[in-house]
Formats: sequence, structure tokens, C-alpha cells
Amino acid sequence: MPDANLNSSQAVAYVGEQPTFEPRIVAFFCNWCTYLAADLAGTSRMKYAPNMRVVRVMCSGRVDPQFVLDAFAHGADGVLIGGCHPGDCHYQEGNYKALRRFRLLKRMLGQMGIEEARLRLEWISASEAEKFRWVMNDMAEQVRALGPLRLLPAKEVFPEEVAV
Amino acid sequence: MTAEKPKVAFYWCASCGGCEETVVDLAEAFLDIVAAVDIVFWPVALDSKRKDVEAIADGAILATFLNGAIRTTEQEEMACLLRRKSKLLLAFGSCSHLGGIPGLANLFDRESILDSVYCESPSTVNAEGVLPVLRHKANGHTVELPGFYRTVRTLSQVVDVDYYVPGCPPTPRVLRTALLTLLSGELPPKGTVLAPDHALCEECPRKDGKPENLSIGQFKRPYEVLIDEEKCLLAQGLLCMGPATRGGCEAPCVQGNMPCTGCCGPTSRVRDQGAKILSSLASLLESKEEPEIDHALATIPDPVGTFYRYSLPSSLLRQGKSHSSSNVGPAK
Amino acid sequence: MPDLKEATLQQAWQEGAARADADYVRRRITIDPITRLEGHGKIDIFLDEAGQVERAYFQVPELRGFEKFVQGRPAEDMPQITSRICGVCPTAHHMAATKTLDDLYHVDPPPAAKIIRELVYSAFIVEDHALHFYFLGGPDFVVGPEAPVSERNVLGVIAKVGVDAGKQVIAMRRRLRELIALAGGKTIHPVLGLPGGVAKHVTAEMQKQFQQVSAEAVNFAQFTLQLFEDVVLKNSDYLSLILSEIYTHRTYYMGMVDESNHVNFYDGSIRVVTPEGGEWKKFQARKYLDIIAEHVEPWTYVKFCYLRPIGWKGFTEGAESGIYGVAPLARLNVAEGMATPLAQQAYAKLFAILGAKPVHHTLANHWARVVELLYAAERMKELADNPQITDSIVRTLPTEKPTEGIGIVEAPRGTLIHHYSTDERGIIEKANLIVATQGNAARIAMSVEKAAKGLISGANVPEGVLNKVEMAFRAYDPCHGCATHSLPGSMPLWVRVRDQNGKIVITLRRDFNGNVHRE
Amino acid sequence: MPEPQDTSCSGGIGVYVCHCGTNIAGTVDVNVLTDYAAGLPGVTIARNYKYACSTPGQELIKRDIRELNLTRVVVAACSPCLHEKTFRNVTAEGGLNPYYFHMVNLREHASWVHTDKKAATEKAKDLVRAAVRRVRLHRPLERKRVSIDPNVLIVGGGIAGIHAALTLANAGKHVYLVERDATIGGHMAMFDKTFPTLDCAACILTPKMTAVKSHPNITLWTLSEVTQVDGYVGNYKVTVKRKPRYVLEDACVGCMECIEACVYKQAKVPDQFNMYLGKRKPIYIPFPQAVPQVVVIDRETCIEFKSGKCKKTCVEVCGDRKAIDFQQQEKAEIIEVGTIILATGFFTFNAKRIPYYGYGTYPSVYTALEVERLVNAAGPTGGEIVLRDGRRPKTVGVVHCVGSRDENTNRYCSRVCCMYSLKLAHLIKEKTGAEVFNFYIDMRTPGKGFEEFYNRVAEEGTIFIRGRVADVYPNPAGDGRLMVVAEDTLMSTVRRIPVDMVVLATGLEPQPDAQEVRRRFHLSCSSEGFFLERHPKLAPVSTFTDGIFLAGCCQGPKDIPDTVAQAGAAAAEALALIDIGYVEQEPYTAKILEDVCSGCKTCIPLCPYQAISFSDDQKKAAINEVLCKGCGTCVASCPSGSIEQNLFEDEEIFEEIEGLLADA
Repeated sequence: MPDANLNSSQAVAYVGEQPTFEPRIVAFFCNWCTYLAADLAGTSRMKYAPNMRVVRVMCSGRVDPQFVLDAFAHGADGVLIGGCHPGDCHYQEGNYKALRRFRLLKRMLGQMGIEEARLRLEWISASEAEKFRWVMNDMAEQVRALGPLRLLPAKEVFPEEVAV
Repeated sequence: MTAEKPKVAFYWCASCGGCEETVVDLAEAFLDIVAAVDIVFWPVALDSKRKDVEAIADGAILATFLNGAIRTTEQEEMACLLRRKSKLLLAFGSCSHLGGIPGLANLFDRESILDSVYCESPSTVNAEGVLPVLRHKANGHTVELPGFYRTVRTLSQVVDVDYYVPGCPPTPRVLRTALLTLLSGELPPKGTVLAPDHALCEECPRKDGKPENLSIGQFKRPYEVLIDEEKCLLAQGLLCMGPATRGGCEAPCVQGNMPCTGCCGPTSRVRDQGAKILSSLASLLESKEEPEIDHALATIPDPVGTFYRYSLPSSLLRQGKSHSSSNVGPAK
Repeated sequence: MPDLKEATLQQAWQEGAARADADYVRRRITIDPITRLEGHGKIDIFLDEAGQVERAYFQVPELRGFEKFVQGRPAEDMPQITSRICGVCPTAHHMAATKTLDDLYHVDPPPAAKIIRELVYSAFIVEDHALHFYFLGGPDFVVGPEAPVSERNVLGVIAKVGVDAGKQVIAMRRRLRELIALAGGKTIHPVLGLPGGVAKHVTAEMQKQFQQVSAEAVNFAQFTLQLFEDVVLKNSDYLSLILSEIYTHRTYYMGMVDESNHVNFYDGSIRVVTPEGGEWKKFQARKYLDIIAEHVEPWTYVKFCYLRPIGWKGFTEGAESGIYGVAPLARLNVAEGMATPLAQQAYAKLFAILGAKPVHHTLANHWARVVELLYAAERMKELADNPQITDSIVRTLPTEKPTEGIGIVEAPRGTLIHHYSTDERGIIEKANLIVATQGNAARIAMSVEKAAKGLISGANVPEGVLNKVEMAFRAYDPCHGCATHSLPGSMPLWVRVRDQNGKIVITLRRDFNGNVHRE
Repeated sequence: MPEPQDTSCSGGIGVYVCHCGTNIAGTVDVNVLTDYAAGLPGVTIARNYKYACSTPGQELIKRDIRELNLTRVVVAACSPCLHEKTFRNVTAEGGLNPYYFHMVNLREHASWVHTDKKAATEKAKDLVRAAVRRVRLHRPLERKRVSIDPNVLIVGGGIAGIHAALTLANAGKHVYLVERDATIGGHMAMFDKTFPTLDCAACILTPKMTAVKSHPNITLWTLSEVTQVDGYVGNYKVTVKRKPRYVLEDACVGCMECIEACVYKQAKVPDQFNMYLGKRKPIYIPFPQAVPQVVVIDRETCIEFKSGKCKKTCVEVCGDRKAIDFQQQEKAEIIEVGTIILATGFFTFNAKRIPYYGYGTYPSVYTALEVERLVNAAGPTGGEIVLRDGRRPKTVGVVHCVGSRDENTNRYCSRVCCMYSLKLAHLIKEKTGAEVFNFYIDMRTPGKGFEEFYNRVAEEGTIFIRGRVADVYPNPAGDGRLMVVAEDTLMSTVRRIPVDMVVLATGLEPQPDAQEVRRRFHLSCSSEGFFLERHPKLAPVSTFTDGIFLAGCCQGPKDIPDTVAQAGAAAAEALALIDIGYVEQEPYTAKILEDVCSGCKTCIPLCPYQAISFSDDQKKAAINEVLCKGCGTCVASCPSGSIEQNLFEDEEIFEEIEGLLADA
């Protein structure tokens, strides 16, 4: 179980000489499906990796791509968007808008060299606690394998010279 | 000192000079300005010896209009100096405001840029792979060049900026209004972009024709279609940045029958122009099935270059990941 | 500037001051710039033991890397992206890119589109040459080379030719630029260029405006030529200055000509003449790589163009050196005449007075520029009068897959070459840009050295040296924005003379008021 | 640039960490967390408490608000779905706007799901930090009141729907009862007796059915289905498709002469109500006590419909009552109701899915429901238990858990099978004296009088074999009997028992169209596919869609008493809404910033509720607050950031994100 041997959710925890990296993942869950699945996983006492931090929105349609970029810009190594299955949206079509934005955003991030697995969209219904647990663990594992998303720090260390 | 005419300076960093041309394009109004203020810096008559700039008392210049982004050590030095010398520092034009088109260089790392210019170029003969160097030593002399930073930065990422004048370049009208605002004495809150805070659609000549039920099947590239000179460009399937771009320019590109490319940046309520246009356009797609969606989106060949044409360095991510120093590999 | 009340101004001042002082406390820590601050262009002059100039370096210290970051962009965006190489001559890059797209997509624009493009381009040449003559270079002559620098600017010119004439100049330029905006959306960084045509057609009303402005432009050009002849040619000092050896380089010349070898800015083939004036080569855009090569020096970001078949022989003149010149004088040198009557007369007169052809005197560029200004104005009129211009068909839609394209125009500052290759979706894979001022880069470097050697001897450095050296540059109207696809470098106003040990023996520079200081 | 009135606070935040007994404190170090929270900028007081939701816990918060002049409250406890409302009220009672509050979900999202205490505590810190940063931006908001239309829609005319309908109707509310079949009554109407009391199903059901028919407050629509549901709590607009019965309900008196007169002299059509064990005519009444007492014509088998050349003896005999109308068309009715109760029932497991039980292969294998009809006096055999080949069974095997507690079909227990199997065992024995074997996995008899009934049946001599039946095949002896094979787990021997009749105790499943129905009503389903209740314990008949309630087996298998109880509860929930007359809606609506909206019209087509319109004089978008349901899609899509969503403003969410990552 991935969370069994974790000792911290800090960005990088040192175990002896070997640095073990624990990704920080920000999740945006819709209030009606995925957030409830998370609650159900809780009431079912399922255990999963502690890397995820949840931001609750009413609908996956509320997830502004700016939120995703802001999370990455502030040190998230991965971002997960969770919504209702197609056709199940509590607001009829919000999840389709989320899907369309996600497809384009993913492509754009790819252009900027950010790995596929760092941004994920999952349809998890209120009853799919098991799927929810799997996604939490799977994503934590995948992003852990990618290592930290080291975007260049806003300010470089100066003075810096042309490398020749 | 309030007796004398307010000192105004224009300076350029990494820019094309178009912003300077705008000053010239004030045309007759330019003479009014010369009458009203005392232009102490002017790119065609500029001495940039640090000593001279320092000779001016700190804050003795009322306003410096600095255009161009920051890419070299020298530009950063000048930005810092002028900041100190000026009461008000204005980021003038897209490059200093947002990073500008040269900011797209942030998608590539420095080394590959130098390579493509000095080595890969088919017309360049450079077998030894000579590159410009910081200090060149030749029979006893040392000739120095300014350092070339890894990324392009906006002015406000280097020094504290008071106001922004948007546009690539700002229209003479926007510049004139900005100058009047400063001289009027009713200074807006610090950090204000001296232009209207609504999106371009507000002032677009084609606004009324835009349908209320816009739904996008796929996008057209300007070269693929004959462009109707009256209809809303988005409604014609052309990717127009107008809805996500600050107005004030009076839509000259649309009047030239081409889509807005977003040079004035986002409104004050938006942190990332690219993310916002992405969000709005994607939401308006017709298709619901992933393959169809991808197919439709494939008709935007260059999302980053299109959505961040002028604003990559000021965007939330600021640059591609290619700049990352070596990552810590997977643990185990 | 209306309603400029002292009170409000004072208030602005104090508010600004208050904020600046507050911020300054915080700022000071972060902003103490590193020394080594030389401005945009700089000269380093090194003396030998004898105190004579051994080597002078002219540097362009900036780079933006357009060739790299255009990779991945859609080709049709290139006219707008590359125009940002230079805001002084955006239209040149815009047109070069647009012609490259024609070639890339194998499309031939409809007649109206060609007319509109060349009309816009000619208008641009007129206003740009006017800008240079009245704002940048001309003042040297109009106001006088010995006049204080503070007067040697457009205001000085206005003072000289009279406020009305001055206002006329400014007005003319404005109207020309309005015309460009009318057809191209924007003046600075226009948007009309598309593969196979232009974005917007010309209405009958627009044509009227164009005709009117062109007519005025022709008069304006004649007025300017007259001004030049009155002030310069009637003054023997100026003539001798033009002819003086310091400003003379015997090199090859390159420029674009039409079928009858007349100067053409928008289209034609590239002609190169030897220092003796004979045709050395005449080639089409697609052959440019056989003829032109670029050389890299480690001490500047600018690349130096030379003739590939002859090769790079260092900064030397003559038929054995691949160095060549571009821009107005070069164009007149490579051409056998001008395509319009008035310009043709002026062309003949220039060579008659300056004697041999080619003319190697750098300062003659000013004259050549005025001749070109007249041609461009006349050409404008021809195009504006062409009834086909109002045809509503201004686009040929591409049907073939894009592959590779090369486009050349004559920018005000010389031959401008764009070269792209794309994937089949028309996404740029590689781009190569050879820009006007690069054509003159080597000549400029030589001018520095020559001027320095001619004017400087050890500690004895006459103060006029700066203006004189500077005039050499102005003549080229160099645009380092183009040259490095970086910002337009300003004139080097900062000269350091070093002894053989690299120790600075003297520094000359000009302060804001144009007064020259020696340190 | 518009300056939104700045309500953000610089301090005065109170943070309350709940132990929830050991549920949170057991995994998250609440003391470390509280100290950490106390150190966060803007936090005036941070406490932890055993049960924040308890009265003393609530009082503690209210007192702090008053005595320490708190400006914002953060409670880190369980899921907001559980107690957000509670603590908002606490905040309000303390004297603050209820929305000056934010809840952190420590229990469901940290303590219950992580084993590593340090990691869980770190996570808790991040969540609290984010909440503190977010809450300071909260603005005062007001709930909107929406009036409740007193009419109620009940979907499904089984015992659940019937009971709910009568309860509401008796309370003076008008009810639309919509039933898909030609009669109400549902499954219960098919039963003979009901366990454990063995009173006759018909006797207790039919009075309620007729009461429905005659009740002035009930509009009964049979052969009808809901096709569309628009609107929101208090104001639903529902479209009902009413299929033709080809007999006019008001004209027909239920004399059934037409059935007699039908050109078909014999009943030839397999009768669905009798599980196809009996036959009916093309014109028929489902069963004698059907409600409404109105015949129905089956156009599939009616000659007039097939050929158009029927003598129409039925029309003749009906005479001037003119009740029969072959031209009757399907029609759609649109009704407006304030609340909806779903009582769409269940579907019996299709025994063919377990081939080795031989249902559909061996004629003497029956499903429990078929046997219900066989033992029923009104059934196809008049209550006689005869096999398809006419024999009377001497030995009967009852197989429990068919389609229940089975990895390959349904994992869940259907709850009623054990009891009805016992009931059938009893009835069969009673009627035939046959020897009955019940094969069971576990005997589940939780309920009033259930265990007693089990004992009684056992005493009657029914033989119970503890073991899942592995196979059913023809007796090799060739006596036409079936061999039932099961491992007797008590004797740990494999038993092979030849029987004349096999009864499969089929389980209960969701209706085949449950998915479409739930989408139509914007509901969720549990993993088994039954409609999902809002909370398994605290809101068992509510759903996540306000104003829609559940009753009976559509929510999960249950017996009649539970169904009736739940129906009553659903009715009570609806009544509660109707009687107060309004609901308070969360104010999460979106609003246009008129002065900066550029009128780009991007948002207009994106709203699923057509709440956004374009004002032609203003040249800007406008949002109808009543129609807006607060999904926030338009907010995320506005390219110039000119739409805000209450409590989910961009800046609030940015603060939350950056708060989560602040120490990254």
C-alpha cells in the first residue's frame, strides 16, 4: 500500500542518504460526485496515499484552467480534477465543459514540456469509493515517479553568464 | 523643483523600437508634449553611462516610460537605475508589461537559442562553433558583452512598477491618455494598467453581429478561408483573442480584417490571459466525445503561441519546463 | 497638452515623490546595478605601443533569438511575429514574411493584392526614409555637422526650414502612416499579409485617399530633394565631407532590381556588383544561400554578412574581400536607373555629380535615400491610380501543402531575407533570417575602425571625433534591432581609448545635453 | 477598475479543531494542529474540542465570537456535507454572517483514510492553512427563499407510492400518482400472503388501492411515464407521457362485458400479471381488483389493430357507453409540482443468468414470483399447485440466494428472500403436503416475528439444508424428477436430493431503466444501481437533489413494513417542505459585473438553465438569479473575468490553492 511507508507529505523527505520525494497533488472535486466519493472512502475507512489536497467546487465546470496553472506555479507536482460521469452532471453539462478545457489544457501543458501524468481528469461517482482510492494511489505513484515539477524559479540567481 | 517642467524619460530594453515609434506617431501632439514636459532620455540621444544616470537625483524624473522586456544583465541594470531615478516607472508596451512576443523564447532554453542563431542557421559559416562570449580576450584586449539570461522577464519581475501602458505597440491615443493621466495629478491606484478594464469585444466594430448561441465546431486558420469583413471573427471560426484581451486599442487588427492576437493582455480580473481564452473557447466547443473534442481542438495548431503570443513571461507558469535544472529522479 | 495646471502637476509630483521615497527605501537593497554598463552600442578602441589605433570594436550587445522561438508557430503568423524584430521597419519584415508565405504555399496573389502590398510598402519606404532624413540623419546636414548636438534633431530641422514646413513634414509622415493603417490595420506591426494575398480589399473611398496622399507624397519628396540640394550640394564643405576618404569603402554592393535593372523594393531579382561596378551576380531569392553567408565574431551578438563564393577575409575592402554593402547607395549602385521619371533624373544627377559609379562614399547614402524617397512616392501614385486596386478579389486560397519558402524585399536599410521550412500543417520547423543591417555590419565595423584610425592618435583625440564617427553610422541608418533581431541599437556615443595594456587612456562621451566630455 | 467592496478581514479568525472522539484525534495530532493554526496570520484563537458539533462545542464557538470579537470562523471536523449547515448556524447565532465560515474536512479526508499519523497531521495543517487564508476573503451572503408548490408528484404505484400518496392526500395535499402499468398495486398485488403474519396481501392492499382511486386529492395516471423534469425544488415542471389504453377511463364502468364479447372466445395471450402461467384476451383487466377498474386493449394482439377488420364485438356490447376508442392517442401532460417522491420499485433477478439452476430449461424449475401466483387463489391455477406437466409436486426444493450474495451476479443480500422462501415453504406444504427442502447459505430472519416464523416453518417439517445449491439436473433415474445438488456445510457432505419442483428465491435488482430514470431526476445511484439516498443514516429518504425523495425498493431491497415506513417518511419530508411554504437556497449564484462585462456573449450558450441573457440596451450579459443554480461554469469560462460566483470567487479559490501549497 503506497501510503504505508510514507513518513511525511513534505515535498522531499530524506531517508538516510536516499532522498525520497513525496509529490504534492492538488485536487478539484465537484460537490456532488467525486467529493462524495471521497467522503464515502472516508466513511468506509479505506486507506490511500496522503498526497492529495482537495479544493471543493460545486461542479467540475467551475474549475478555471487558471486554478490548475496557479497550483502548478505554487509548487503542486500534480493536479487532479474530479467530476461526475458524462451524463451524470448535477448541473447537466458542466463536466463536458471541464472535459473540453482539460483536453486543450493538457495539450498546452505538453507544449510547455509538462508531463501528461501531472494533470488528470477522472470521473468518479458518489458511489465509487473504491475507484477513488485507486486513483489517489495511482496518481501519487505516477507523479512520484516523475519527480518534482521544477519550474524555473521566478527569479534567477544573478549574475548569470552566457554559458560557453 | 516643482517650478521646472516635469522630467519624462523613454527607454528601451529588449524591444523592437515600435513603442518609440508610437511616441513619434503622437505627431503634432508630440510637439504639445515636448512643450509640456522635459524629455531627459530619448533613445536616439541617450548616454547610458551608469555615472551619468546616477548623477541625476533619485526620483528626479517624474515618469520613465520603459519599453522592452529584460533579457540581459545590462537591461536589468538600466531598469534598476531608472527605477531609482524615477518617481513613477511605467512598463510601456507589451514587452515590458507582459514579456511580449520575444517572451515566446521562454519555451526554449538559452543554449538552443544560441545554437540555432550562431550554429544551425544555414547561411551561417561557423565550423568552430564560435559564440559571443561575456569576455573576449584577443591579443591583450578584453572586450565584454552583457550577459544573456536564461529567460525573458517582464519589467515588474525585475523592479517595482507603478503603471502599465498596454499594447504592441500602445496606440498613440493610449499613450497620450496615459501621459494626461499622470499630468492630471489624479493618479490611479498603483499597479493600474492605464487603459479601459473591459475586454476588446466592448469596442469591437463587429460586436453587434456576434451570435448569442455561439458554438464552435472547429477552428479555421486565417489562410484557409476568405474572411468576411463584417462578421464576428469567432463566429467565422477564426481564433480571436478579443474576448480575453483588454480593450482601449479600438480593435485596429479587426479593422484590418484579422483577429485580435491579444497584445494588450488580460483585464485586471484575470491572472492568466491564455488560461482564460482557453477556458472560454474550449467550453464553447460542440462535441462531447473525447475523440471529437480532440479533433476539433487539433484545429488550434499552436495553443501556447496563440494564447500567450504576448504574455508568456507574465503568465502563471512563465516558461516551459525545459528550463528546469536536473530533476531529482524517482525515489528508489 | 491641454489643462496642464501647475497645481495638479505639483500634486502629481508630490504624490509621486512620496511613493517613490517610500518604495526607494525597500528598493535600494535589490537594485544596485553591476558596473559594465555601456549602452546599446559601444566602441572599444585599442592602441598599440606607438599610441596608434590598433583595433576598434563596434559591438551590438543584444539578442532575442527569433529563429528559435518561431519554431512551432503557424507559418501564417510569421508576418506578424517577425515584424516585432523591428518596430522601425515592421512593414519590411511583414512583407518579407508575407512573400515567404506565398512561396511556402506556392500561391500567386491576385493583381489587386499585389498592388495593395506594394502600395503599402512604398508608403512605408517614403515615411521611413523621411523619418531618417528629418529625425535621424538629415539633421547632420540640414542643421550642420558642427552645430551642437542638442540642436541636431527634428526640432533643429524645423527651426531651420521653418515651423510650417516642419509641421508639414510631421503631417506628411502622419498621413502616410495613417494610410498604412487604413490598408493594414496597424501602422506599427500591420496585419494585412496572408499567403496568396491581403486580408482586406480596398474600397473606392480608400482609393481616393490613397491617390490624394500619394500626390502629396510626390510633392513632399520633391520638396525634400530640393531641401537636400539647397543645403548640401550648394555647400562645398558638405560635399568634401561626403567625398572624404574616412567615409569611403570600396566593397561589393547588393540590391534588388526589376527586369530592366531598375531599383525595386518589393519584388525582383538580387543583383550584386563588384567594387568596380560590373555585375558580379544576379540571382533569384531561392538561390540566396549560394551567394550569402554570415560570419560570427565572439565579441558581438551581430552576425556579419559576406559573399559566400568569395569568402570571409576579415574586415577588409576590395574585390578579394567578400564584404558587401546594402541600403540606398548600394541599391543605386547595383541598379541601372529608376523606374519613375523624376527619380530617374535625380538618380542621373547623383552619379553625375559624384562622378564614378559605383559610389563608395558612405555619406552619399543620405542623397541616395532622398532619391529613393522620390521614387517610392512616384511609385505610390502609379499604384494608387491603378483601377485594379479596388478589385474585391484579394486572396488566392492555398491548395498545396506547404514545404519551404524564401522571401526577399528591399528594406530601407538593405536586402532583407526570410526563409522558413514547415511541416505539412504549415508549422514552422526552421527559420533563417538575414536582415538588412547585417549586410552593412562589416562595413560599419570598418567605418568605426577607419574613423578611429583617421581621427585618433594616442592621447590626442579631437572632440569632433564623436560627431564624425557618429555620422558614419547615421549614414547607414543602422538598425541593430534588425541586425540582431534584437532591439534597434542606438548610436555608439561612448568611446573608450585603451593603451596596449588595455588601460583606458581616454574616454569620450556625450551627456544628455549633447555636450562632449573627455575623461 | 471596479473596486469590489472589501470585506476581507486582517484578523479575528477563530479555528476550531474537532477530535470527533478518536475519529480525528486518533490519527491527526489535534494539539500540534491547534498550535499550528494558532500561529497562522490572522488567527486570534485556535482551540480543539472533543465534539465541536455538541451543544457545549457550539456554545464555545458562539462565546468566542462574542467575547473575542471574531470576524471569521473555521471548523476543522467532518465533511461539510454533514455539518456545514450546523456550523453556519452557529456562526450566525454568534452574531456573524453565516458565510463568514469555512469548514475543513479532517475526518473523511484525512484521519479515516490515512494510517501515517505524521502525514495525516501534515495534510491537516495544509487544509487548515488553506481554509484560514480563504475564509478571510469571505463576503456576507444571504440565502434566497424559494416558494414551494404544494402539489406532489409520486412516481410508481406500488405499495410505497400508494402509501405515500394516501398520506399526503389525507393531509390535504394534491398528489399526482404516475404508474407505468395499467393498474397500481405493484409487486405486492401479485403476492398471495405476506410474511410473517400470513395475512392475505390482497386483503390489506386492495382497500388502499381503491382509496387512491376515490381520493379527491389524488390524480391517478396509469399507463403513464415521466419523460422530463425541469426546474428545481419547490418549482418542478414535469412532463408525463400518457399511453393510450384505448378505453376511456371515465366512460368504462368495469363491467367487463367487452372481455366476454371479444371475438377471441378463448383467452390466448400469455398473462404477464400471472407471470405468463395463465392466459388472457387482447382486451382484459390485469386482475380482478385492478385499480382503476378499467379494461385495457393490448394493441399487439387485438385483431382490430392488426388487421383493422375486426367485427368489434366489444364496441357493440359496450353500446352507448362508448367507452372503447381505437383512435385514442398517446399524449403528454405537463404538471407543476414542488416535490417529488420516487417509488419506482425493483426488478426480480432473471434466473436464466444462472444456467446451472436450469430455469427455462427444466419446466419444473419456477421462480418465487411464479409460485406466488400458483399459490394465489386468484392465480392461473386457482390456487392449485400443479406443475407445468400437470403433476402435483411431492417433493419441492427451495433454493435461497438466487442472484444474491453471489460474486457472479449481485454481492448484496436481497433481505426478503429468506423470509418469503419460508413463507412459500409453508404455503406449499400447507396446500400439497409435499416434502420441502430449503437450501440456504445463512438464514436471515431479522425482524418482528421473523425468527418465530422460521421456527414455526421448521416445526412444520420443512427440511433446511445449509449449503448453496451447486447444480440442478434431471434425475438419472429417469423418473422426470430433478436432482438438486448442494454441499451440506453442517454435515460437510454433498447432498443430492431428487425433487418434483424447484423454487428459485430470486433476489431484488434495480429496475432495468433505473439509470435513465435517475438521470431524468438528476439523482445518483449506489454501486448496486439503486437510487442513492443523501445520507445512509441521517437522510435515508432524501436525495442530493432538493425536493426529491425516495420510498421503497428503488432505494434498496426491503420488505413491505419497511417500505411502508419509508413511504411515510418520504411523505413527511415532502409535507415538511410544503407546510413551511419555502426553502432557503444556498446563495452560490453567479453575478455579472455589469460595468466591466464586454458583452462578448461567451457565457450565454454555456448556461444549462438559460439563466443568462443578453440585454440589448446594455449590450451586456445578465443573470437571472432565480434560474441560476450556481454551478459556476460561466464564471470559469468568462474570458475577461467579469462573472463572480458567491463563496467561490476566483480570489477565494486562489487563496485556498496557494494556502494548500504555502509551505511547498
